[in-house]
Amino acid sequence: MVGYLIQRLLGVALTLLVAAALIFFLLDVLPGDPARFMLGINASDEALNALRQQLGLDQPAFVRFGQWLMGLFTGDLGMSASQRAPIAELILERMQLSLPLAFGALVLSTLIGLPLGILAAQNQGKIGDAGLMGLAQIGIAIPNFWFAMLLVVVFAVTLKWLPPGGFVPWAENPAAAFRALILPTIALALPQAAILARVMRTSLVDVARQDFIRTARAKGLSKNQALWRHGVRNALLPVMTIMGLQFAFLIAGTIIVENVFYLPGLGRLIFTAISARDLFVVRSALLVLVGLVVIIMFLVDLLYALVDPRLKKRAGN
Amino acid sequence: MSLASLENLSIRFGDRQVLSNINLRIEAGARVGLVGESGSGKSLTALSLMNLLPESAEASGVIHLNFGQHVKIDATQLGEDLPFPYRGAQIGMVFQEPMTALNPLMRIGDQIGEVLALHRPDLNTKAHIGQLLEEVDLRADMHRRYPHELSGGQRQRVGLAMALAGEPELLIADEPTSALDMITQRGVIDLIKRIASARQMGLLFISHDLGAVAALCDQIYVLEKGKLVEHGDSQTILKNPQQPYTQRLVAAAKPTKRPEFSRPAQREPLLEIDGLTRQFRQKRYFWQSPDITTAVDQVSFALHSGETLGLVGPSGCGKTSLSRMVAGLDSAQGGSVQFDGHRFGHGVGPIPMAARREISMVFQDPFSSFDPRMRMQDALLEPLHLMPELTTAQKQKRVHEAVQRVGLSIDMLNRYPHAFSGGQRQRLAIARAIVLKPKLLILDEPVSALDVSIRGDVLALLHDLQEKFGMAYLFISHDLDVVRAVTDRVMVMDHGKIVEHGKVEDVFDHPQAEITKKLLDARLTI
Amino acid sequence: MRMFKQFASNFRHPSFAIGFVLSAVLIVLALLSLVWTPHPTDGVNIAARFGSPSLEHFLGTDFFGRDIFSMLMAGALTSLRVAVLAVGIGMVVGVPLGLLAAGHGGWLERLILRFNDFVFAFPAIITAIIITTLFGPSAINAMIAIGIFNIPVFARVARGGALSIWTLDYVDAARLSGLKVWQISVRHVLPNILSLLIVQATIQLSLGILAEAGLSYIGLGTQPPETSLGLMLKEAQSFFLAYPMQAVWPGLTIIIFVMALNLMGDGLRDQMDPKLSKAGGINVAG
Amino acid sequence: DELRLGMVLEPPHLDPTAGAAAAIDEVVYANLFEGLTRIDQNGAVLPSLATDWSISDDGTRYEFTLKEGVTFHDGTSFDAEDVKFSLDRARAEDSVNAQKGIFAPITNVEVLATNKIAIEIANPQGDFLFNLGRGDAVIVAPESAETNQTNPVGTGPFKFVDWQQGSKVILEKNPDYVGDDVYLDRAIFTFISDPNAAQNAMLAGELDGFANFPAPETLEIFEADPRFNVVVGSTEGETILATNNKAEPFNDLRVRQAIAHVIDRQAIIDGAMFGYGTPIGTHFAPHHPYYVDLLNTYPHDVAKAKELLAAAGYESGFKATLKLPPPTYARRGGQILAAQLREIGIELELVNVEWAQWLEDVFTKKDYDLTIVSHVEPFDIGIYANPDYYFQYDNVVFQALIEKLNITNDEDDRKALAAAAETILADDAVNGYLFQLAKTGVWDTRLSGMWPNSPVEGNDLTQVKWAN
Ligand SMILES: Nc1ncnc2c1ncn2[C@@H]1O[C@H](COP(=O)(O)OP(=O)(O)OP(=O)(O)O)[C@@H](O)[C@H]1O
Ligand SMILES: Nc1ncnc2c1ncn2[C@@H]1O[C@H](COP(=O)(O)OP(=O)(O)OP(=O)(O)O)[C@@H](O)[C@H]1O
Ligand SMILES: [Mg+2]
Ligand SMILES: [Mg+2]
Ligand code: NI
Repeated sequence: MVGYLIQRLLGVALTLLVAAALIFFLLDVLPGDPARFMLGINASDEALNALRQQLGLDQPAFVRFGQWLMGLFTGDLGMSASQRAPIAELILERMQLSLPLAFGALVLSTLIGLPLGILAAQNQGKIGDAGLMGLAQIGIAIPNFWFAMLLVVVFAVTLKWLPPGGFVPWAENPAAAFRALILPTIALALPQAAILARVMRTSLVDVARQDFIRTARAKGLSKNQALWRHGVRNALLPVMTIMGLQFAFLIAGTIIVENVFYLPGLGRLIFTAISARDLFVVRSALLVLVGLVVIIMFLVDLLYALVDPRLKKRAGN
Repeated sequence: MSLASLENLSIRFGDRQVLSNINLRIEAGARVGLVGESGSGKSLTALSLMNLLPESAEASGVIHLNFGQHVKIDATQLGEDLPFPYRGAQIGMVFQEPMTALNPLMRIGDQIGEVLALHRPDLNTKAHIGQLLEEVDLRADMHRRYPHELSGGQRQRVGLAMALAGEPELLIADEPTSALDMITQRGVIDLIKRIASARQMGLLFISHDLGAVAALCDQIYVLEKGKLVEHGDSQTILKNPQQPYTQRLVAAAKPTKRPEFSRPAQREPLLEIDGLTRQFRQKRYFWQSPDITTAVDQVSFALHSGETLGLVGPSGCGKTSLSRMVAGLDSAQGGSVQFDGHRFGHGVGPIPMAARREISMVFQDPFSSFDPRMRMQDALLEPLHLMPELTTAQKQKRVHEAVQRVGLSIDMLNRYPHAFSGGQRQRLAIARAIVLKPKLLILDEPVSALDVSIRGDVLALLHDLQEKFGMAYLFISHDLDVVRAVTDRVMVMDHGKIVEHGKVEDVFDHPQAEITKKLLDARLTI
Repeated sequence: MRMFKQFASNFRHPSFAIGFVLSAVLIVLALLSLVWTPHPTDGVNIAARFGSPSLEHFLGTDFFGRDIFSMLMAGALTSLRVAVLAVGIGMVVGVPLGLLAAGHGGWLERLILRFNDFVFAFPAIITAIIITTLFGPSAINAMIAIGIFNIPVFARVARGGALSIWTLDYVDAARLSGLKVWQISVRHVLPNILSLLIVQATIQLSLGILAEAGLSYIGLGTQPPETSLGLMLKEAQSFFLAYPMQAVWPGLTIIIFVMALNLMGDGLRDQMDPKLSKAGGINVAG
Repeated sequence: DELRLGMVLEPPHLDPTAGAAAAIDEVVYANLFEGLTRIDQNGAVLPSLATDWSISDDGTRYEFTLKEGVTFHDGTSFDAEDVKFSLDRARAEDSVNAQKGIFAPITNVEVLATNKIAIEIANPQGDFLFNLGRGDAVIVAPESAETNQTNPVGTGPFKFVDWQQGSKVILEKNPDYVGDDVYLDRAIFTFISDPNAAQNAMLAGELDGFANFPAPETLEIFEADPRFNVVVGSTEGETILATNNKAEPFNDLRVRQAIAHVIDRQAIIDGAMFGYGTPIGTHFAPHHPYYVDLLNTYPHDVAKAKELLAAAGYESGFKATLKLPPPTYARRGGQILAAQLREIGIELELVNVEWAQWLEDVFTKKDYDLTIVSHVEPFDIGIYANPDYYFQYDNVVFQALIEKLNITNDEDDRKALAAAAETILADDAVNGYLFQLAKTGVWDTRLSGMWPNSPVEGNDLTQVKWAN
């Protein structure tokens, strides 16, 4: 198990390194001069050069890449060129929104999607199944930003139950922060739940056909007992892989939903930084997003190995 | 009053009748066998007794159960809604596939404990589970293992322990040994026999293998295409089958030796294998030393034209690995092959094209040996890639010849594989193997996947072809009777090594190696 | 003939039939917009904006006074083009990678798998952000970003399917016939995993349409004066309270289009050899 | 009392003396920072930190008397040294002030007493006092100048409390303010870039107003809603079809005239701005006293336009690119304009660009044919006198006119000169003149004191109060 862990961690590190290099060098050849953008259109050449020097833009790319990598470890990502604040701080501040949002949506979609998927599988071929899967089809097909907008119009503008957007830092007012995240989380989670419900159903229907379910029934378990005791855990294995992949989309989804709810998340940070040509912020924030995805996939792999004894064995238990 | 009986049981799927008017009874303590070809309805018969029929099945007839008290069940009522407290308690069942019949995520002790919790909560203790495991010849401390940590035979024993845990009066075993190798199969059959008599259980044993049924049962029911064609005392039926179908089954179970034919004497062997070795290494992490399985270990032998060399051995001993190296499909880690003036193998290089056209192979599974998306015509033309000197017409002609040789008609060639039966496909596989007119034909279990009734025909075909073309055969099989019937010499393989080698009669009649004796002992003859 | 029969037999599956007919209608309308729309889509007629449905404009007109139905046709074409080309990129690169991984094995396979994992870590939106930062936003960026994400999807499906084909005896028979790895991949493996790939392609197509909408919404995708379903939806958002139908039409079109493709994919999958369909199919949304 | 005001763009930082972004001024101008003078909502110059001033006869020396007892928000005191520091800093060689041009004429800043300061300029300047009232010329303290970007310290009636990056800036009443008290206790600026989200936030009651609402298309809803006032004012933004006067074929006057003839301003205002905006015929704000109505210099006349184009040798039209920065007026206006120019055979390829790219390609490199942009600087007709400006308009007569205007102090003369300059621009059809950007404010009906117009960038909250 330890060996497996080390192997996978090395893989994660390598992935991140390559991702960092890719992001860095792609964005480094970018046309556009952050210094000029910051100083505006009437800036003098001397001022521009002074700022460039201050930002370290005059050093060779490899040196700057090295510095950035080091910074990732020390937590010193440099100063934002446009916002004049430590980038690490900016990112951390945004994470207090983006992380709870993405994880909240992951949890919520799981809590909704899996039970519905199981329910549908139990009623396979009956009305309930068809109804649930029809709903799931719609859930998958709805663009999430449009769904988010409908939620706002109904629950914020018309019913005024929840705020239409915005965010209050947790430290300031945890209850308000929580309330602010309810609609965005739902907007993100429901389409995901629809996907999960479908995947769960398919997986459980597959498992239900397998021999060991018949064995369980031969023991005297009823169909539903057999599904619950033996089917669900087995069916969860492929679902977990999908959930790992889905997390990447949740992260992507937060960027979209942030826009609808004017939330100060990582996505907004990136977009403001892009329009300010503040590549230092863009590259670090992008890497954080990619890092999140990679780490989640790693955790899913790990969980998989924990749940499935066959893998634990293969993993050199 | 019998323990369980079926009265006019019929089953339909939609408008397809798959079982009609089955009458079958199992007395308390009796061992009843049910035989028939694949798809004849054996499993459905068993499942109806368990009320586990597929939802789409429509059954009719009557089922009588008599566990202390007589119950009469109208078969049309079968289904999830019917109260059926007997499953796991009075009736235990073992299924065919040991690999998939157990929940892979649950320790086997817990899986057995589940039955106890349902039916005998008083006995749900570690000690009792250990006892059950020991009853099926497993160690009590294995209860902590997961299914994947057990071999196929061991898993099948766990399945048996599970079926026994509820202390059933009737045990149903649906082909519990067909997926196991000969030696293990024998062990499990003996175990079932021992337990059934010790516990005084009724037994319904299902198999397509007449030998297995004969070894275990005192009564036999024979199913053909959903109809009961014959039943009675097992000795009577085996000795004196009445129905033509049963007669065919019995005959096929005892293959007869084909007559010898004359072969030109030769000094030079066609094929000479020298110290061939194949290892599979599995490395998990780059810092670990790899796990090495030596599948073939320093194997040497020779084979002459027109000769048939048998290769037998327990499952996993390396037979397939060896044959693939000879065919040039796998590269060797040691040793070399000398074939008809060509040499290839470790340190020499891959098989040369010229040798490739002289070696062909017939595979075990007729269903997977043809590309389902390719017309037979094209599939059979494919080997002729190796003979670019032929014109299209000549190639065509070769294919037609080969097809006629195996007794099929040319106009079938436009069809896709799915339009052929298993036996026809195996004939076509042979046709494909001989379009090149090879000197060596490797046959890896060529008849194991075929129904017994077809086996004889295919073996006869192979014999005829050898007589006509003088090909050498390397014949791999786990069925010693078949091997004895068709080969001249035989090699016995174990753990990658050839442990015994000689004329087939000598080896089988006077086995020297331990494994040969075991294999011969495990034979289930009727 | 056989192909046709096989295809026709799919229609017994209701979800396939519904999905196929709906998608076909939408695709035909989209393609039709290449040569004809009821009204021109580049005309601006401010006086006629926000017209309600009439005989002339049967879904009404938009904020520039353009015919909504014509816009939907043209928009569907852009969305479809983005999705189709993204699937194309995914298949053209991904399928050979998958076949290569399965056929070659060893270090190459490990490398390809690593590459897959790597690309999976870049959801389309992140790739789109990078490309947009480099070259500015456009429908082509969206297409490339979605396409790049499709690569590992198809590589994975192709490899999964191919691996299960490679264990079959007919592959060995082909090797005995002297065929090389690539020849076997092309002659035997590819045709046999084709249906698997087609199913995945329908699913990715529907996901592509959704992804395009999302990217256009945050300004990384299609840009005016081009139009796409996503862009129409985005533009209509701010009129939602005053003119809700402006957002309803493109929204509905997306939902129906995506559902139709999904239903078709599901139907096809159900009809397929169950063993194959389990081999590598994944269903994830962008 | 508290005011929650929405803004479209978040300021990159909060130092108005170190950045061009209008969003900075919109938060801090007049609220947090003050200059020597300030501009009122009609564009008039009023005293601020300077209580009064005198100008030498030749117009090159200004003497200011400063308000007394003023302290910065961090407690340090304000005096003439701070003024000298601020102005010297702004005009220094390495200054990062976005409007260095304002300070370029200054030759000397002299402290006369703790409350007296003199500024000398090279040439007399008509708008010098106005310029000193702009956000870029606010007075900062040497102690805090370096940290103003994240923790702004000024002398204004509101002081900085918190900036939640990506979300909002919070200001609070400054209890130590010397001068008229303000009515609000707190002001919260919330940044919402998506117009739809902005609308929802207003309707849900999360915001009290938007000084300049980003989506004119939604104003209809607010107008129908009794909770809100929709106030349409004017800005200094002349929205123009900027033309590269050196690029083929736009270097031909007839081509520019043809374009001017074919532009339908009202359709653009209606289609892009939903009717909000005033058509302009030259580069001048219609609300300005010097404005001359030149709308009919080239009346809408497609036939005439075709004729002119043919005369220039483009009977069948030509192709050109139109680069469009992000604002709606540009993106939507561009589409409408393209449709209009198509009538005379000019096919425009629309190229959407981000601001950074616009600055680089269009503004700096002049690599463009046409672009649509709003010039928001007040009284900025002088940009046409710079032949290197991105219009690349090089007219000696015009340049002389502006030179003269710059040194003229007499109001009537100035007006005449400006009118002449306006007419030249209109006649030369240097750019396509479209409309003056409207300031479309939406706020709670109970609010008063919000500025309907914006003669300078900023949201002056000093007079804003709630009814009861
Ligand atoms: N769920 C089902 N739906 C439709 N047909 C079925 C189903 N299960 C079994 N059949 C059909 O019923 C017939 C009998 O099947 P059954 O499984 O009893 O055969 P069997 O004798 O056990 O064969 P084998 O030796 O292959 O196990 C076959 O033709 C089979 O195709
Ligand atoms: N590709 C492979 N990778 C790793 N190990 C393998 C591989 N192929 C075979 N082996 C191992 O090599 C050994 C010999 O396998 P082989 O298939 O040759 O046996 P066999 O005698 O043909 O068995 P059977 O009778 O079951 O067909 C087994 O232990 C098997 O697990
Ligand atoms: Mg069976
Ligand atoms: Mg084998
Ligand atoms: Ni046909």
